[in-house]
Amino acid sequence: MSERVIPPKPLSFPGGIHPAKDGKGLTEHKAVEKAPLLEDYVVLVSQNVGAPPKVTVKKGDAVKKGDILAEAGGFVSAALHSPTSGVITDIGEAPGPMGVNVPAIFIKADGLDEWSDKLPAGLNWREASADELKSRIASSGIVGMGGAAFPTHVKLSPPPDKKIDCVILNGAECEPYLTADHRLMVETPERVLAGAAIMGKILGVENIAIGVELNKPDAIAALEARAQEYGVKIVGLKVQYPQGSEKQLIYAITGRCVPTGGLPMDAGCVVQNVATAAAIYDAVAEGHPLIERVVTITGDIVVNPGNYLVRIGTPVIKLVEWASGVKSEPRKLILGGPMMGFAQKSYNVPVSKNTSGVLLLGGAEIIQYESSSCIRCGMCVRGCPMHLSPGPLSMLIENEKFDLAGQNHVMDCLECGACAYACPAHRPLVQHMRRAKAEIRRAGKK
Amino acid sequence: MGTTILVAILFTGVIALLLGIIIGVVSKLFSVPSDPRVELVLGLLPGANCGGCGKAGCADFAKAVVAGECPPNKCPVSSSEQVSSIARALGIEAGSEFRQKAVVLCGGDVNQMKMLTLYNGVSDCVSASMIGGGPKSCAYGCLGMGSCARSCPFGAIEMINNLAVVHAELCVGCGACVKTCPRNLIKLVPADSEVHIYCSSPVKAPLKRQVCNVPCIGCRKCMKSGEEGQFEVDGFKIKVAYDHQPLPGAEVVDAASCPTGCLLTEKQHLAIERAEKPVVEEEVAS
Amino acid sequence: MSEENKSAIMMPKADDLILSSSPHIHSDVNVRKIMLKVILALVPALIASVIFFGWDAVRVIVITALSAVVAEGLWLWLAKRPLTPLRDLSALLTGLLLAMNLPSNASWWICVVGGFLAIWVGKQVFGGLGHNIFNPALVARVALLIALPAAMTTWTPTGGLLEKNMRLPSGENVSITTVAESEAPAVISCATPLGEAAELKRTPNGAATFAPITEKSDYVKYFLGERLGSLGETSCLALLIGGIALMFMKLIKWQIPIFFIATVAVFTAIVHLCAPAMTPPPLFHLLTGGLLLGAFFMATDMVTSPMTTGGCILFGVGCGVITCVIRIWGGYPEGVSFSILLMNALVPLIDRLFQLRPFGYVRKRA
Amino acid sequence: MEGNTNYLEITIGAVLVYNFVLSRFMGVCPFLGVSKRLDTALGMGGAVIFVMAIASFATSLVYQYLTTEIEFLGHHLNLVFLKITLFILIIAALVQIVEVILQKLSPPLYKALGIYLPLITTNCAVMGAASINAQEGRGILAATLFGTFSGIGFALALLIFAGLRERLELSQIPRPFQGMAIALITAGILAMAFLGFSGIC
Repeated sequence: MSERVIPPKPLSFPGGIHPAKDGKGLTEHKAVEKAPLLEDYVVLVSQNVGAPPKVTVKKGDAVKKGDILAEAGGFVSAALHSPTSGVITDIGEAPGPMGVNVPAIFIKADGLDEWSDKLPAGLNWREASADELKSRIASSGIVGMGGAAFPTHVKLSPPPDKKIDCVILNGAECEPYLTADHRLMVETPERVLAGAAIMGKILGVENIAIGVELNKPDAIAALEARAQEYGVKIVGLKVQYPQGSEKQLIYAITGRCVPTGGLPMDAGCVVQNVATAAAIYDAVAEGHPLIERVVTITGDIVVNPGNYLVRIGTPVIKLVEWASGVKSEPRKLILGGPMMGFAQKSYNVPVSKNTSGVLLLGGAEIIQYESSSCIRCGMCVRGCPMHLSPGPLSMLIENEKFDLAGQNHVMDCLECGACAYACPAHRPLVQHMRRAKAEIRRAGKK
Repeated sequence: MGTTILVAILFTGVIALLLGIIIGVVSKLFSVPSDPRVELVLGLLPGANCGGCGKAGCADFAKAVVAGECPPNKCPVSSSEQVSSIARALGIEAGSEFRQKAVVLCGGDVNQMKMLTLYNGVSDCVSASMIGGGPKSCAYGCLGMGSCARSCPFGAIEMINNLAVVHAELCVGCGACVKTCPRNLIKLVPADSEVHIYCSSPVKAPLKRQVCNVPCIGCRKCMKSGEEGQFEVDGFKIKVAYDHQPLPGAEVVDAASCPTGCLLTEKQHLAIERAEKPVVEEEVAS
Repeated sequence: MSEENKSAIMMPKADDLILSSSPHIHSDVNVRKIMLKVILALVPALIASVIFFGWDAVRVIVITALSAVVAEGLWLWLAKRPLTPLRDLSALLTGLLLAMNLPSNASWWICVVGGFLAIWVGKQVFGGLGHNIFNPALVARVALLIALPAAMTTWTPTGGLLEKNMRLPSGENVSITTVAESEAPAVISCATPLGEAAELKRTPNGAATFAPITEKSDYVKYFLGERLGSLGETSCLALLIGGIALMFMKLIKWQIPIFFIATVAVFTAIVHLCAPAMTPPPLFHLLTGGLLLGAFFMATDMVTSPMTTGGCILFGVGCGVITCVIRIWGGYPEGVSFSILLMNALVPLIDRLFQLRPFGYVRKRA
Repeated sequence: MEGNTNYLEITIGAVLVYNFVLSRFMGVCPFLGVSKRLDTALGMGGAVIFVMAIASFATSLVYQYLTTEIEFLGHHLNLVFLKITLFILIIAALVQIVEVILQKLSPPLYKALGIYLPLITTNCAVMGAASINAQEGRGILAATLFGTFSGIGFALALLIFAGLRERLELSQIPRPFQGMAIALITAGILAMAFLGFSGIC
């Protein structure tokens, strides 16, 4: 790995697809705007993978910006902080990104937006110790901001038997339409680089690389201009979906394969999103917890699509408002990108720590899944970055042969959507895979 | 001529004898101990392989019964006569009889519950529940994709107006449907129970009212009209205490006049769901 | 943001959103487009058949294609299913492919029976497009070949749109100018080059056994299409154009035709070198018969071919070997359809053999 | 040389050209019965190869004696008429032995084959092979070879068919054609495809 610095040919992985329309042109040149302060915020309690945090405030409490709302409910958990100063009006339920109502904290802003005085002072990361840095990250409630929402400090605490020799930052942003990470890298490359260096320091790793797809030359240039001083390598990657998936990214940059069922640390790597790196820098250097992030609001029917720096807990409808509304009635509201994002049924769903984009699709762009038969063309097989056979698998799942599907490695599916994207029969392949995974997990629990 | 017959018999006989000896030796060498009673019990079982007994199919169950690991009445499908005939054949106790049936504790058909969104995808409850929590407004109600109906080996579940309804007279209580429901709405209840509260949503009443016309709002009217102990409070809703005897009857439903209409007898429930169609089965649940 | 501003912009209404699984965008391919492209790739061969066989070819193509489409529609109607599958054009493609497998003088009822056999027995009883195990067109072709051997192998040199000479088995040339000229179309049974080869094999003459049909000029004729046979067995040139186009559009797995053809070439070359009287040289095998049609259009049918690269190679090699075995030793002069049908049957086993390993797969320790 | 080609015909011919199931249409019952899963088909195929090989060997051995005239107590006897009786006897005993051994060695396979295992006895392919051997007057070696390769042919057909049926199981076959109907149609098309080998030997 150590020898590979910006290879002459863009690196990639076997399989994958090239979405014909990437939609990035809508927002990739739009500078990140700071969103205005709102009156009401809805902070979902559980914004991380693992144990939900324990709420420590109660109705009527006054909070300042950055005050703790909920403490980590275990090791694999992340704290929650107030996005602004104001009063807790209620602790109840709000629509969550998965469609069902989830516990949430309602905050009425007082308009002052005062920082809490309990915040820790900024650290000089070059001098601070690794443990100091790590505990700062944990207390700042930082989770993987690319989508998985896995608590960052857990990833940075590998078990002693796993030797980590390489930190990889994911700046691929292979999802069409999304440009939040792109803008972040262009506008504040030093935050990303410093965040990367902090992680390298925590893990004691010299090899730090940021993988960026070649369709973002300005981001690569911005990062490269200052990469030297942070000891970070910038790696240009072939534009190919899903380049930003952990396993594929590791393969593209280091040539290592993460064993099936394993984690990146099994290949000696830690992979973090660039937005997470920036948040780490803020937490360490400024002492600011994770309360805001860059979100792309986009779609062909959005009047003025753009990138906004918004507080966690901002309802999506506000983003639509800032983007000057829509040209025609949207038929689909998607949190995240078009390939892996989740369709929503309410515009009141708030922005979470892992919401990288809000995508509105109009009638003409809606794809219709059909219950047509697999014609065995093999396009899904060619597209699958995990080398599965989604078509035959989906036939097994349709016939509820989940054990056979399991034997055919359905559990290795990333749900990246490359198969369903390519399927000429418009079969809902990803949904089949997810069903099989859910059923197998359920059967395994018994 | 006579000699030919004689020789033929002799010839065939010798070969048969030889083969017989070989078979005998081989079967001694490769003998497998087997219990003929397993076959016997298997023959007496219904052979639906529904798994309601908790064993992997009827053959497995037969083995367990013969081994004395479980009583023959564990088979939910066999009638009591069948169970006693198995017990007689083995000379053991049949075990006390406790029959169950399944009931879907949700009354939210498309008329009562809003279809919030259009759903485009696999027609299966587990799949639908993973996509934004399904198209219906209540996050705890029946998804209406019929996974339970497809899983029923006895065809006892009917999908009416996007709501699963169990036909008690067809249900044998095997429980195959219970595990298919991603919302855990299907409960096994005593076969003689008649009145159910068709709501499983644990949220507060106003939230339920927003999404459904027939939720249990926890008003406790049923508790007041029924006998002590027939109902119990479960969070923000009331549930029938199925282990309490006597179970509430139709008169409780009349007396309570449930304000939302989620307390119903099975007969009434079916009749409501069949509102558009003429109610044909008078003797339902009799 | 002021109130006027707010009212000026259009905000989405809260209801009527669509819920569906990711991904929310899709490539613009669909089954219909794929079928359409394959049909377009078949057009050169269709035109060639019309050039060489004249209006008879048009008649066979139209009747067969039409009956296939009607058969599909009728089945769907009888099964009380929506007629939407008709829109994917797969029935039309099956009909056209079947037409390419019929002789130009096939009577109308053969075409109709073929169309119905292909769609009903070959496809719809299995559950429609995607579920058929065998190539529908080949099911019909083989069924017709077995049931009506005479009708399916009587090649009448009716005139094409071009005035030309067709060669009879004896080697003499019969000049035919136009269709109209031969008032009573006396059925002059002639053999395809492969048939001639089989005929010549009966009187072995060492290395010169196949000399009458393997002259240089013959090869040119074979390549351009001046020979007898089914509609699709004529012009290698037209088939190559279509096949190469398909390969470039990545609509077929290139391994299948390449390995199919290469196997036939290698196999026949070996046999020809060892025993020249056994079989004509490989070039003859490549240019005659239904090899190119089969390799490019029939074996590559997505539904009935393996999904993995390794599987496709094995499939192609298998088709090639069986074709050669039947051509060289078998009772039928042509083995392409049989070989593809047989390999279709083996596809589930091949797929199992070449099951993919997931990315980063490690064998679990026992 | 002459003898060699003869054996080639017996082997290749038995597998492909005169395949017991697909062109002689013998042994169709287990062919349809045990082809639902690939692994049971493999087991059944193996059992049939074994039974056919041994049965062909044993029957031809016995048949050698039947055809030679026996002198018994001064009488010249011809016992050829005992052919069928003895063949049945031998095959039945063989199947019995296979069953007993299988029950011990592979209970899951024994269970999966179920009734079809004892039914190998009545599998006309086994009897057919013995009869054809007798009819053609093949020697013991040729007969055994023929039996083995006929068994291989049967196993091959069974294997292909099991693969197809596993796929059919996932297909949306119209209700009237589900089950045995589609299996027979598929077998028919498969037989048609095997017809392509006719004339090879």
